[in-house]
Amino acid sequence: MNSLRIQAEDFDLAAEYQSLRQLSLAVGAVVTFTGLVRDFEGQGSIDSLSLQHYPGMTEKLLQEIVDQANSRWNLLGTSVIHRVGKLLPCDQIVFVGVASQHRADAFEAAQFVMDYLKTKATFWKKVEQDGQQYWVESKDSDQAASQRWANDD
Amino acid sequence: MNSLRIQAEDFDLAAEYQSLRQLSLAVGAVVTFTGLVRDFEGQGSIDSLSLQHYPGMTEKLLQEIVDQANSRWNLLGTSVIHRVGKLLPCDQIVFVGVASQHRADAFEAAQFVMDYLKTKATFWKKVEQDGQQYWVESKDSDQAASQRWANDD
Amino acid sequence: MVNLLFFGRLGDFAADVPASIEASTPAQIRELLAADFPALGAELHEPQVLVSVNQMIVSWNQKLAEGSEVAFLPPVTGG
Amino acid sequence: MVNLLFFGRLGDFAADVPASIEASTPAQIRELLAADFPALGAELHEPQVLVSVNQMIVSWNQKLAEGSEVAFLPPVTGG
Repeated sequence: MNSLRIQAEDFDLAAEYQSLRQLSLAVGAVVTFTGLVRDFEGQGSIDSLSLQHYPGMTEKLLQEIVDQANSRWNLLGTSVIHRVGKLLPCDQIVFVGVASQHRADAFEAAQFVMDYLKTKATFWKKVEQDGQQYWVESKDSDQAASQRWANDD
Repeated sequence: MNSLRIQAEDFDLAAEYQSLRQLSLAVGAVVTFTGLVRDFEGQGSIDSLSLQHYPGMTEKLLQEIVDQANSRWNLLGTSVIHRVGKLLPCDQIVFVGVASQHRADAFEAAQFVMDYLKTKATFWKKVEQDGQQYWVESKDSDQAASQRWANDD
Repeated sequence: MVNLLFFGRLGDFAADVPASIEASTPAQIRELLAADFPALGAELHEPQVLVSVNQMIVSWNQKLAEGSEVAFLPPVTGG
Repeated sequence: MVNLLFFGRLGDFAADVPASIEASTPAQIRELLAADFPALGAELHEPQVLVSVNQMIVSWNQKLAEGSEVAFLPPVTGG
């Protein structure tokens, strides 16, 4: 099972977890990652975060990322949800869930998908803070995290 | 927040996740790991798994593991639950949840805690299958996974 | 004619840009836009900006077919 | 006297072992038990078996204080 969704609505981690857990008797490990809107360190707290994406292209890229994860690790199921639109502090932004027989596969695949989401998928973030709006720049640490997997090949 | 529990009762992943998520405005990432009783590959499906532990010593070891994780990574909260007693296929065995600002901390700390739980904490597993009982041997791959963190120092 | 899309911060500079344009490569589109919209032109010349045609990242010299969807993409920040 | 605990597969071999014993080191306990319970003795000599005193892993030659809790631990398999 591979489930990919880009949506404005919030998501329910518990429901995603139960789907992954119940995929088969062979599931021994489920790893979930959830990203949340947080205060931006050193810049005070934000008012909102607006997520834009490139419809069509984003879905294609997410599918590629998940296909790559499935070819690199022994997975029983993946679920990826990325929200778009206007989000507030503490809102859920992104969910990645992976089910596998053994824990190393689930941990590594979830990290891989997140690293790629951060650096390869066509999302852009605009922050509103104190009446000002600015676009978030991508971080060098995210580029480095993504590069790590390329070096493994 | 560091929460450590050894219990016979089942646990609710959603409740653990919500506690971690709401720890502070700074939480940007929550990683959860759940281990489940699965069919043992190549040996058919099991009837039950009985988990024994060394009360007192186990709690001390878990506390040490979580303290080490907190000293190695920048964490906002951890939650560890390990069940004991008799479990059936598909039952939840173990939960590790970690909240942090950045995703790498949460991913690595959750993996570290699981690797140590597998190899250092005083739990033993007995399988019942086709009317036979046998103790589970520890796996070389788990020893290797745990050793990895020592090499990082 | 090819259709134009601008994402992220590029969208802020492209409010008055026509939805489609006559051009044979993305590089030519960039030059045509820079003439009429200098601020957007400067942004498009940033080395991190990528261009896609029909949702595939391509080089700036890619030949464009009639009706293609050409998108200008600043560095992404998902997750 | 020290108190004895056996975990995991060792428990299956220790059903008839007394709950406490007079001894000055874990190694001596092992020898005393091996004399009366040879199958348990063989298990305790497996190199992966660890011994703890008052919930700390120690060497087999650790001196034992009166009333200590001595536990014999086969390889753990948590998680």
